[in-house]
Amino acid sequence: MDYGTILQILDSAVRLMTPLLLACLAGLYSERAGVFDIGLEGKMLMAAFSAAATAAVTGSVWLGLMAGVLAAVGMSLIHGLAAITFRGNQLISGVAINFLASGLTVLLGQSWFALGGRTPLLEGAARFGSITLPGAEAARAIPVLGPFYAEVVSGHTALVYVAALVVPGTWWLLYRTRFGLRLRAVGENPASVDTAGVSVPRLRWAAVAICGVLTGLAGAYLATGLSAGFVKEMTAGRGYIALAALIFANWRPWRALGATFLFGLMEAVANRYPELDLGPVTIPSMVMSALPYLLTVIILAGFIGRATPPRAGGEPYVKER
Amino acid sequence: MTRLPRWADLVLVPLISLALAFAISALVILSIGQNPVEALKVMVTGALGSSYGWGYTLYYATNFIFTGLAVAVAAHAGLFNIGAEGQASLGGLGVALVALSLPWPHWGIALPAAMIGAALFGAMWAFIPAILQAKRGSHIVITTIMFNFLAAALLNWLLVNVLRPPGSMDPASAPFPETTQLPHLTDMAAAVGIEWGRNTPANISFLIALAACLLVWLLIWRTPLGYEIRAFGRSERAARYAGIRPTRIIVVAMMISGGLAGMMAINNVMGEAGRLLLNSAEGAGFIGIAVALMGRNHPVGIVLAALLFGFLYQGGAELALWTAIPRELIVVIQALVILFTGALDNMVRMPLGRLLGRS
Amino acid sequence: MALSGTQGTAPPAIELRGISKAFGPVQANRDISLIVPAGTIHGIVGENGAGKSTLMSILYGFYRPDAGQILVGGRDAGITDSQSAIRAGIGMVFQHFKLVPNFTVVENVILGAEDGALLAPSVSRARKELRRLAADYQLEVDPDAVVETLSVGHQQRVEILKALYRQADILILDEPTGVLTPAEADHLFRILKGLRDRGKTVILITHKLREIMEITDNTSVMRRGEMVATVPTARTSPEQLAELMVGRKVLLRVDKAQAAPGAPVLELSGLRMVDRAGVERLRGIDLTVRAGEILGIAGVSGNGQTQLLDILGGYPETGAQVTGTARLAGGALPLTGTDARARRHAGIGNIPEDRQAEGLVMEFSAWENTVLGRHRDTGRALMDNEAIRSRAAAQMERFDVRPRDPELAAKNFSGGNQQKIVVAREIESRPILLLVGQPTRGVDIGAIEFIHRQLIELRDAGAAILLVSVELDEIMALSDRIAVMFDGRIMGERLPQETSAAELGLLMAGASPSGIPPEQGQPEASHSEPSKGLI
Amino acid sequence: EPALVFDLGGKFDKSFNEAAYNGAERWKAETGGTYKELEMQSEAQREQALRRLAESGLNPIVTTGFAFGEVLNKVAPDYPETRFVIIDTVVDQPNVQSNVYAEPEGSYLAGVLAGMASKTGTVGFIGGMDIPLIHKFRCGYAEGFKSVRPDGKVITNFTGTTPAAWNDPVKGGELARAQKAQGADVIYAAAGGTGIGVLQAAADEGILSIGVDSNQNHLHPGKVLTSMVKRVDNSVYEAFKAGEAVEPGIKLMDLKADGVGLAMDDNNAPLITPEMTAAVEQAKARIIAGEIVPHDYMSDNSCPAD
Ligand SMILES: Nc1ncnc2c1ncn2[C@@H]1O[C@H](COP(=O)(O)OP(=O)(O)OP(=O)(O)O)[C@@H](O)[C@H]1O
Ligand SMILES: Nc1ncnc2c1ncn2[C@@H]1O[C@H](COP(=O)(O)OP(=O)(O)OP(=O)(O)O)[C@@H](O)[C@H]1O
Ligand SMILES: [Mg+2]
Ligand SMILES: [Mg+2]
Repeated sequence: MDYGTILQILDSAVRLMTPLLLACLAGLYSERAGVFDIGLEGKMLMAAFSAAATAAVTGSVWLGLMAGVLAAVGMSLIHGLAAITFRGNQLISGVAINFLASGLTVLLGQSWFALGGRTPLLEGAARFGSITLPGAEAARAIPVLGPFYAEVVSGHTALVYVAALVVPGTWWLLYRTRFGLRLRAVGENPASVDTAGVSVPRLRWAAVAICGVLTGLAGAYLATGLSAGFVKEMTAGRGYIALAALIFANWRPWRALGATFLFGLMEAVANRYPELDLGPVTIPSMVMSALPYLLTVIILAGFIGRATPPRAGGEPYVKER
Repeated sequence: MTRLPRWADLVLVPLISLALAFAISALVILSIGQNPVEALKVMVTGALGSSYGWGYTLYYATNFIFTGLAVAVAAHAGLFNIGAEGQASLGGLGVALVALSLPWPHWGIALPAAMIGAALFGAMWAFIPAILQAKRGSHIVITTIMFNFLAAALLNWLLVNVLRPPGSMDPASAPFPETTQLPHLTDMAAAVGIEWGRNTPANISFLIALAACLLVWLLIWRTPLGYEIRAFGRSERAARYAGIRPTRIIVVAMMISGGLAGMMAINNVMGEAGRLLLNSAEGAGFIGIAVALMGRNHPVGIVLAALLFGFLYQGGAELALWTAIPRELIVVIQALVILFTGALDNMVRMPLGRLLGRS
Repeated sequence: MALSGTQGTAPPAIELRGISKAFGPVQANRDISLIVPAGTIHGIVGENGAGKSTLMSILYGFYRPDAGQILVGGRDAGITDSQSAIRAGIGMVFQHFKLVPNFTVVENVILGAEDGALLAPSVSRARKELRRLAADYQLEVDPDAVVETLSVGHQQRVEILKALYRQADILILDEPTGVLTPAEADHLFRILKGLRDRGKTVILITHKLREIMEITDNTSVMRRGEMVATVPTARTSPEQLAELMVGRKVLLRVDKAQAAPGAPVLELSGLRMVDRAGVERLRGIDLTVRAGEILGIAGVSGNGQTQLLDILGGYPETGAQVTGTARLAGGALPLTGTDARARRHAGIGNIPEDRQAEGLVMEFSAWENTVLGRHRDTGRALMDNEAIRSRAAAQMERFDVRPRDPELAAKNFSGGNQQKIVVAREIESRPILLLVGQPTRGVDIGAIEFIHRQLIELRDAGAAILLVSVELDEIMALSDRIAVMFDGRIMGERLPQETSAAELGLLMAGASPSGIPPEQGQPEASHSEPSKGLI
Repeated sequence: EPALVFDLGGKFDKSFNEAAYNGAERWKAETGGTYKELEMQSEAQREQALRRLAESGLNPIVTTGFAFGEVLNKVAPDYPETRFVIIDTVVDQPNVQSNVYAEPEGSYLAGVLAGMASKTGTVGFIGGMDIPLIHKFRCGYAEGFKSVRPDGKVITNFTGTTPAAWNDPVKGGELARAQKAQGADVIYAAAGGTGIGVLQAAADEGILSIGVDSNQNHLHPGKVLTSMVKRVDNSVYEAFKAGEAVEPGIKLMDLKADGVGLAMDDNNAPLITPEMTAAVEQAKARIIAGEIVPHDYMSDNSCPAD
């Protein structure tokens, strides 16, 4: 494998990582606040559809982005209502949200565009264009690092860079601010927050809303950055992989970057080498695509590392002395 | 939290939740410029207006009874089995292996063997998440989700590389021998002189599903094992005090659950398709969640809810055929039913509690 | 500000006027008025469920009262939530700590009281403040320690520090000593006295009249949601307080004949247990319980009694390592087994410490609960529910369980009646050895007498009974022999007629009978005041 | 009243199903008739769909896609009065017309054009599901390409091994980028809906692409070299036109019958030089004349151009 191929695979991995990373961080906020969210997939799907539909109609990718974020936040609202306000079962609510998105996107898409649940192809300003970072072309001359900068770092769409910034941002917010302290506390022991005179529902609502915004970005990227329009079920399990990455990352932002990059890389490698030939063994593509799920199970089983989810996760908070 | 009288909790809450789900579905239909009343008419005539419609409704209901029972048995043990879909797919594999392995002389011999194969493979697929939950504390919801994907990948690989007959382009197994074709309800009705449900896939599995309901009822409410499952599901500590071993219950309940989900395959794989197709479970495993929630984890409720979803499924297929409403409408309805009965139930329960003036 | 109970002209620290609060049909607080003078330690006593915690939670803004007014320092404090209570200078240490286990002490302390949107300034201020508070009040804790690694006593200090960091002038403590070793309790009381001496007001909820007599200036008594009396502690007695609590003269004496112990039923030797975290919870227990006698095990909770009962019951904590030998009625009893059913089969009955979490499946009906643990005894494939129902009805009749409805879910019975269902089940199985943990916790006097009588009758019928209770009076009243447990060891055995509560209290505090300090006991333990008779 | 059943991927896949749809619409516009249409959502639905259509007396029933083969084999005998038409595979039943296309012939022409348009001498092929049918496309393409660039290289990728492979534009796009990185400057996408992603990525990356089944030249004018069209529309149109009298048996749609071909229109005109046109015309003539026989991969599961 030559350097150019490696760069190309890394470049592809960065693109494929981005929706996973955004969704994973979305889940991180929600679950760190004690609201489990297996509805990432649905929110992303809904966002992808809304973003593509709006961009197709208005011709503006930015309006599309806003619509995508709004749609995902709307789905988050349903989840918040179930999980926070009515103290329902968060897992069931997540399952319902995934189905809702899966059905609604096609239903609405078919009724608006009559393209079998697809949106029209996005062109020009209706899509995110790639951004060439300053000096990318000039840097190519520098050996090793130059091409890396030009190929892997430069030339992505805006949301890729946004996602990359969300990682340190999340870390800073979580560990360096009052909001982060309270957010982490409410996921571990909501009673501690409540008795300290801070509203548990308000914190959880904030987390769920942030989760909505980030899944919105993830979905919008999928439909208007990574591809040029919405096709049904286009998330293709990425929400679940993001969930897997979240577990893999042990609910920490920097590790989320690592985990999603790993999963993005696996996808990129599988794309490039459907039958990965490792000398003595050939790994079929099914194994490659199943690997994130398999890894998650292994992590959960505690054979590598140990997943320690937020302690109050999944439990509706009921005041108790 | 205010408490409701039992009847209200068992009947009124699900009914109101269902009504809400349907009301919102009607709004969705309106919003895509269609007429909900017309849609309902198409669904009712298509699913219940003829013996043909009923044949399909019962066929789908059979699937949902199995997966609904599967989710319910796990729920009694306090376990949320989202993996019925994968377990049902693996059940299909079990059926296919049985049906293709021997020259079965008669369906009557092939059926019990296929049932064992189906249940065994489904149970096996539930076993790993169960043992990981019991021994390593891995959250069963996440592991069963992952196992759904793993099941899909495994079946993809098997169907493409192993089970696909030479020269075929479909990722599907070879057709099962004619002799393994299960008797259709049509044939059974014809045997007693009734013409009913011609060319529909409803088959003897429906009766087996009903028998499974009875057995599950006996298991849960009449056997010591069922007592243990319920005790464990409601209080793990009390169960331990009572000498009920958590590992055993988690594993046994999940394997029964997986076995039931797997048994669905005798209906769709053996009874209908006659070969193993890709994605054979068609989401029935997830519908099992809605069915169990609606049916309050009780076999009688599950049969009723399964019929409802059978109706929705068949009605939805008719909708797609005769109107401009895509079949995805039933996915939306399914989502709303799960949402309102399973996650927003307190939204119904709280005001109802005030209304009924009980605490 | 006036010191120690003297009532000056200064407004009271707290004044409650006509507070009422109902949870559904349960009237937890009914028209309660209370004055707590500033700079005093004010005790509140009352039976379980009397409404003490509810009242304090209202004061702390955690619950909203249905009616009534709260005055702090003479002014309506406008307490609507915990935030406003904190602003009014009220701090609360809950019975179950409200700490974030994986946060450090500093993080826990600043949570909710941060100085701004960024953490750094709060953290550095908190460090300084914690150093000062530690010096002022003997509240030393490592600010960077992760809370879950701290002992219970230290965690409680963190709770107090949280309140003081928020500049609380009024500190409420809800049953603070229930989880403490006597030494830790003593340290706590020194802290509380220190707080009072610096002008702070302390409200202390406790069940232990000894503590009331020892430390409080005034005491209020609650009964069934009402405030029945507030008296200066110096002018009352434990007997009077007890009478106020229950509403009638209390005579906690059990009439029982002299025991006629027979052959040993349970013989334990060298029982050790290391829990999953690697902590040794039992450090070599030797015990014998004979037929026809009650062996009482006294001790502060958390000294290994629970582990002892769980191991004997056949359901030790998962991952625990158990060693040692045991014999039951002469035959070997494998200790490592985790088969509670086999234990029952061998004739061991078990009234667990926590009836709601262990003794009953709260969602199950009463009749289903009557076979919990014995649900496989018939050995048949199907359970005979009709037979179980009718036996349950008869049992409820005999044990006076009210309401007498076998179909009612266990959660819908009151605490005392829940306990009767458990006691009935275990006693009627005619065990040769009955394990009993905290049989009367949260149970009213009438039921206590009934349950005690049942235990004596079982003893007189020849059963061996191992009784664990934190209530010293219960141990004294029921036991034929008393063993005292401390830190996973038996500190000594006494006959009830030959010992005193004072001596037992010493043993419970870890003072070794021969006067040699125990290896594990805290050094300051020995000078803890011997407990007087608890009532 | 005739009926048309679309395969997974849906009628607006801009490709195979859409071609069928266009044929039906053409018939509708010309005759003013109506027809029933249905889209598949899952594998397991096929049988119910066919039966329901047959039950309700629709005739003929046209099914698009080889995946209906097995099911049709089972269903057709139950409805002897109904005529079925299947596209892309052969079903040997007395009431079924099987339409098969000479994909190698059309693909051969595409390969010739790719060979002439390529500057790097490396071209790409992205297939949908990895099945012999798609290898037919690949093999013809490779042969045509090698006929003009004997030393050239064809990079091949498939999106998957299941029907989901027809509908994964994201992966299609990634594969196209990977092929470009390996030097490919013309990429032929025989991948249904996935091809949309391939064509998009190729346009974004500034290389050429070749569409399939339908004329996809208009998707990115000036960036799609050509499209290898299968005249599925003609099959559907003719079946509808024949109505209940549709002829059972095998119907071969090859170059001669105008069943396959390259799409040339205004959108790709700037890309096509006169030499290219000449070369393609010449190859076409020789194929029709039988002088060139592009290899049918499915005849022996191998490709001489490999
Ligand atoms: N959140 C609640 N919901 C319903 N009932 C409650 C709630 N909290 C308290 N109660 C009821 O209110 C009454 C008073 O309870 P409270 O906890 O105040 O008693 P307490 O005096 O603190 O008892 P203990 O000594 O056991 O701590 C009890 O009957 C209790 O069951
Ligand atoms: N949280 C609750 N919700 C609903 N009902 C309750 C609740 N707590 C108690 N009850 C009901 O109120 C009644 C009184 O309960 P409580 O525990 O206060 O009894 P009690 O007077 O303390 O009796 P005992 O002395 O036997 O414990 C019980 O019959 C119970 O059914
Ligand atoms: Mg209390
Ligand atoms: Mg009580």
